[in-house]
Amino acid sequence: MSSDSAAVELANVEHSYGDVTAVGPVSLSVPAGEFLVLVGASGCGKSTLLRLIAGFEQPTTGTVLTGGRAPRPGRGAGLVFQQPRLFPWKTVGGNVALALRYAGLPTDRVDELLAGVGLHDVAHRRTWQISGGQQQRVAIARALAVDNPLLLLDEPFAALDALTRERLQEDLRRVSARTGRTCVFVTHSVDEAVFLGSRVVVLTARPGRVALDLKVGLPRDGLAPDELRGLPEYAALRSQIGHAVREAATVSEKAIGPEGVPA
Amino acid sequence: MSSDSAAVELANVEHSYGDVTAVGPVSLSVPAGEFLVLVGASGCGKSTLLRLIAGFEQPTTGTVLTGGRAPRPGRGAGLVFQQPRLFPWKTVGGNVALALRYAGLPTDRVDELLAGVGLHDVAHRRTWQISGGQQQRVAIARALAVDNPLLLLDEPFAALDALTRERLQEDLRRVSARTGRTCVFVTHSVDEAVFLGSRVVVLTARPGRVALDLKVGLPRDGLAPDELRGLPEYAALRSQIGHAVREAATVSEKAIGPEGVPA
Amino acid sequence: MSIIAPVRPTTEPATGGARTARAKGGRRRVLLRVVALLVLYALWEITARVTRNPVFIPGPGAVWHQLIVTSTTHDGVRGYSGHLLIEHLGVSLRRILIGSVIGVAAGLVLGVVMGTVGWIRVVAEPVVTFVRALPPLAYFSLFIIWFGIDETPKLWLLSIAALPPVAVATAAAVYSAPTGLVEAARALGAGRWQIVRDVVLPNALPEIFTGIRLAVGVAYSSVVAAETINGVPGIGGLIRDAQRYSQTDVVVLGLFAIGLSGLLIDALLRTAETRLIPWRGRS
Amino acid sequence: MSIIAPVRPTTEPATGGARTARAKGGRRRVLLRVVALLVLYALWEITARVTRNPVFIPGPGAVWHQLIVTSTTHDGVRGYSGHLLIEHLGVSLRRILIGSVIGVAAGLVLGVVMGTVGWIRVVAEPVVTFVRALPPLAYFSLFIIWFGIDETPKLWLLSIAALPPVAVATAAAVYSAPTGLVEAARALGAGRWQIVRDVVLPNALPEIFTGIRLAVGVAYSSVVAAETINGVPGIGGLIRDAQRYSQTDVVVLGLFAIGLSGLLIDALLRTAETRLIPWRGRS
Amino acid sequence: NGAASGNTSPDSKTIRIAYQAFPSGDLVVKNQGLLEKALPDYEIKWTKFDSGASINTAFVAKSLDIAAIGSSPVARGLSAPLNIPYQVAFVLDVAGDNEALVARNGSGVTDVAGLRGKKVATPFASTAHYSLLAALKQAGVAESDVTIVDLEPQDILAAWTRGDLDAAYSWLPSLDELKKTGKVLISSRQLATAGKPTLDLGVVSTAFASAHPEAVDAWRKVEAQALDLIASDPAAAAKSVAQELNLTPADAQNQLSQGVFLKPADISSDEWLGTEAKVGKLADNLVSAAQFLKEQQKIDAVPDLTTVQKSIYVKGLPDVLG
Ligand SMILES: Nc1ncnc2c1ncn2[C@@H]1O[C@H](COP(=O)(O)OP(=O)(O)OP(=O)(O)O)[C@@H](O)[C@H]1O
Ligand SMILES: Nc1ncnc2c1ncn2[C@@H]1O[C@H](COP(=O)(O)OP(=O)(O)OP(=O)(O)O)[C@@H](O)[C@H]1O
Ligand SMILES: [Mg+2]
Ligand SMILES: [Mg+2]
Repeated sequence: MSSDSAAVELANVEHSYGDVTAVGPVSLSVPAGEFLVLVGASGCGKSTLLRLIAGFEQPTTGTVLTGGRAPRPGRGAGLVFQQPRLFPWKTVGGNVALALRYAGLPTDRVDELLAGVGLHDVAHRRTWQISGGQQQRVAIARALAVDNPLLLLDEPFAALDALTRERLQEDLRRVSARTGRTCVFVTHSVDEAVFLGSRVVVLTARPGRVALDLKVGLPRDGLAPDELRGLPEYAALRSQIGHAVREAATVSEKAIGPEGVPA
Repeated sequence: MSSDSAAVELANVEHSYGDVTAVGPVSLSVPAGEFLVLVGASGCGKSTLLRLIAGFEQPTTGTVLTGGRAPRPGRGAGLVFQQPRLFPWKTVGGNVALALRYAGLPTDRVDELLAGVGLHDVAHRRTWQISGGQQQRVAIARALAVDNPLLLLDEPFAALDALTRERLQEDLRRVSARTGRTCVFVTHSVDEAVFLGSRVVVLTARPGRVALDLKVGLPRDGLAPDELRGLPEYAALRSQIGHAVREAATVSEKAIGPEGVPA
Repeated sequence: MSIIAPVRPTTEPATGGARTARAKGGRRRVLLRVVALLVLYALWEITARVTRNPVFIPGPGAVWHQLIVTSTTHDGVRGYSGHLLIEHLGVSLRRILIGSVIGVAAGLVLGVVMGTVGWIRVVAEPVVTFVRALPPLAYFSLFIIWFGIDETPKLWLLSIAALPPVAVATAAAVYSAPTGLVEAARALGAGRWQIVRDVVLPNALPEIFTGIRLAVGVAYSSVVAAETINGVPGIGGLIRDAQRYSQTDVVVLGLFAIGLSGLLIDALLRTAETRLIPWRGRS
Repeated sequence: MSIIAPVRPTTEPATGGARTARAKGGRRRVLLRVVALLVLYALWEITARVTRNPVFIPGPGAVWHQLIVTSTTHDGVRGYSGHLLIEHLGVSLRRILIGSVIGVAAGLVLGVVMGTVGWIRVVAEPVVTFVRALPPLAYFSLFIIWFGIDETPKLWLLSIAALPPVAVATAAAVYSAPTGLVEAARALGAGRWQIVRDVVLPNALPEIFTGIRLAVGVAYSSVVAAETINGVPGIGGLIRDAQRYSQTDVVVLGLFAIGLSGLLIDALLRTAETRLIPWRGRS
Repeated sequence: NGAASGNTSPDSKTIRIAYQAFPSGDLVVKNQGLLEKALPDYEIKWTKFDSGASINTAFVAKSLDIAAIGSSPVARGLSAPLNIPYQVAFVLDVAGDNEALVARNGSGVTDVAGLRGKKVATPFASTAHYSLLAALKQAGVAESDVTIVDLEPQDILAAWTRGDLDAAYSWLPSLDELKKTGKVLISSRQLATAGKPTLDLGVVSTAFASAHPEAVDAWRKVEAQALDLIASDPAAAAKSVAQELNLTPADAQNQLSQGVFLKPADISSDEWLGTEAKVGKLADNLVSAAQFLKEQQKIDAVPDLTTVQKSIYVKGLPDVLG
């Protein structure tokens, strides 16, 4: 499974918080340019996995590599946390500008970046003067401000309405395809997983292990989103993954070997 | 539209934050026992509307009444905020116990309440030692700890996986049907809206006004969730509401009269 | 709402109703303060009359008279000890100001460094705790020996008095920087000092301001100690002189000068605080 | 991680690696402190030798000698001024303790009330600011008139010195209670005092602790001022006496006694703080 | 600043003088600018101190050249460990009725011996403290039989009014207040007669005296001039003192009248400084004060008489004051 050029490489990674094992041994190799979607029950360890890849947690056992090296926060990976985590002492625009400043980029693209997530006329507002979904979008704009080769997104669209969500999904898919970025994307929406992912990994309940690892071989080029969703393979994948998620969530810790879901 | 026995009564309610009008004039009457679902674009004013009903905001114009009186926070309404808002100085169990204590109830039901939202063995944990979805569920358990005649829920299931979400949806629907509580429920999921709501209100983009007000007349009794979702009326309602949401989100402020979406 | 969550002028732009409410609140505030002042004044006047011993409790009239005497040139004598009251106050304020600025700046640096750099905290924390327990009156004579009798020892004393509140408050606030936001900054690629500048310090700002307000207060209340030696002109020297001759009315006048100017400075600091920290209560 | 987000023992249970790291950290800490102590000691010894003026800087030997002299009965004289060093210290610690407890308690109440009840804040805040700017040395004579020359005026002085840090820090923290959590409590049906108890106070706890630590420090550093009057036995009285006779070695000894016991109390407070506030940095 | 540098080079034309707020010729000199007139080339810096201890400290810090200071602190300054290099060059005044031991009416104390078991207050380390202990010794009362409380004069007044004290050894102006409700048991004038005088002295740093002898002469002359003025025109002297002490001239004159101000010529008598040929009894007085401090364990060792005699600046006496 492993490859030297992998953007993200997890080898037998396990992570425990004290005596709570959050992520069971997981081995995953994400080639550069892949759009990996992680799906799994609430509390199964998705965020922990993302934090491991971002370098915020050290694996209890096993090794994590990004771009062949031990991950360090802020080096080569953009991260959207599950919570917006905006700085209240900065305006909305100031939050985005900060990301640009850290990357040494000019800060005049703030409005453009905010417009990219559907936000207009809020750059001067305080972070508590915008709605929950708007905060989430500011966090996305902040993480996307800089072109990192790796993007880690933890349920970024959870607080968005269907329309906005679809637009941003489409944007994200287009951008990542065009620039060849690697994405690791956590979601609870099976539809989103199929629509976005070039590969979908379903995790078991805590401690999260790989229950299903599926390449999504949908023909994407030139298809409008609605056309894509209309494909029969699309529906098939949806139901397959949906099924796997339900299965995996109920799999008990014991019943599952290190290799994945039993046949 | 108004009735004396309405659990929630909004008459020409408008709310502005400074010069930002968040909620356009809205008039709504929610009879006791109704399960009202609010749907609308991100930033259209759903949370503001809920806060008005909860009594945390005063309408700039118009009046809000719950149970015939001006709403006061903590009096007769359970509220799930969009963010979990757990008290970090209390354990998970302590957060739930607090709700019971304020209501003068014995605090031995904490474990039961947590189990009701699918949480086991976390009562002793600190609030930052559980996952995002788990935090959200603690907030739900806290709000449901006391039997209030009115329940206000702001995207309570947004951070949950499909399985957990469906279970809690089912529980909520059953509980509210059995006890005859009034619910106002905000969601971005059209499916959730149709599944839960006895009435679905679609709001326009900011300032939020009523774009569609639809009674959901699905035959619920005795149907399993999957059966319900299999009904042809279900699919029809889904697509009707989905359509309305897309429409409403793009309706410009000017094009809409105080009476709702133009024919 | 009025009780627990007070009106925050800068954060929530007013609705029509709220605006009048605030104007009313302002008027009510002034009224309350005026009433409180009058009550205090009456209490004072009554106590003074009942005690009838101007050495113990001089009446308002006597203090007022001294205000005039010490602010003018009478019988060829300028004010008190050759300086007008305002000059005494000015000299002391200058000392307090310089001492506070030095103390606050040093405390800030020390607090940030102690809060962020592990080994410095380990070494410096006990030293700071040790020093802030020491009574200025005890080590002031050492200052005299080291720095002479002019401005230097006074400024040292005031600086050292002003340092601990800022250092301790800053270090505590910096040490408990919000993990979530620090992580967010790191994820954006912030370096160590960028994190300090953009997350840790802004987050600590409310506590730092509390520290500064306390520091200025401590500097104020140390001014008499600082001016025990060669303290004239200076309001502390004036008070001590007056004390020695039981001129209680002058002492009380000096106390008023100190207290009122202290009030003024604190009001300035609070205004700055409200301006600089619109996110108070929002993090 | 070690720099910005220090290890938090109670919040993140250790993994195998972290545990040894912490033990190492503990040893490193002790080592650092010992090295720092040795460096300070060497500096002192060298300065003392270079200066060669025991009035300027008494050497460690002289201070050590005084420790023995003041802790024993020599030539029929018990310690210093008829009391052993430990007795002087004990009497003063008792005063500091009582004064701090009263001051902290009063400051806490005042701070909470000022932070929550609007009209009390409007009236009390200027009074507190006024009072905390006043130099104790200036108004101490009034205390004698009111409370005599025994324990009472000393305890009053120490209490008044200890009050402002707690009151100001508490009021500031209470005033900036997190809107989100206050609303959450209100939504659950909490009454006014339940909100104070369950949200406002826990949230203010870190700042209150900072205030308490500062308050104890201020009480400490006021002990000489408090013991200017009838201060023997008492470590402040001892220092004053020694000062007037230029017995610098005794002064330094007294300073050590104060500083070291202050360190000890602060360490206790910090331990309590870590225990009581596991959520530091998490709100 | 000048703390460490000292002021010893002959071409440095600055004199740093410490004065205290007790009524004396020193204040007249300062108020009327006598020294400034006598030494127009010099820059003269007057600094007010409120205790002999802090003046000693300032001398240690090399921040002073000339000071007005009580005999008790001088005894300390001349003894180990301080060994301050200064010399006594003038007697400003001798404590008279302006320092006294007063028993509060109602305390039942009528003489010094009656103080046994009573509470007596005095500012520690002051001349009054010295006088109190001398008075007790004279009356055969052991120090341990009396509760001696350390209070500043203004605080004595406060505690007195409350009735917390039975007696107090204090000085003007609070002494006047005490006398109103009390009885004088003994005054410093009586103790002086009995051989235990307390004085206010003028001291000059040795370095300054050797570098600027002419300035010291000028200073002694103007101090003598002030003493003459106090004797010849008390009202004029009182006016100056009043301005310095923020008092009314009447108050100042009353206070001046209670002190003992020597005639300039007497200062060089054997009773006080003496002459170049024979140092006066002041040296013995200082030694006995040091002995007393040694008994109190406040100093390490008593300097011997010859050392103290060397610390009496008699250069040019008696002619300078003549
Ligand atoms: N304090 C405030 N000051 C100014 N504008 C505000 C404030 N709070 C909210 N708004 C604005 O009011 C509008 C409605 O906000 P609200 O939180 O009700 O949206 P929402 O429908 O809940 O959105 P979401 O689905 O993203 O949570 C938004 O456009 C928001 O930017
Ligand atoms: N600090 C901690 N201490 C102990 N247990 C923790 C801690 N943080 C997380 N956990 C536990 O580890 C498991 C994985 O958490 P994680 O946040 O990775 O879940 P998740 O898959 O992101 O869930 P969600 O979908 O709800 O966000 C959860 O069961 C959680 O309770
Ligand atoms: Mg998560
Ligand atoms: Mg919302």
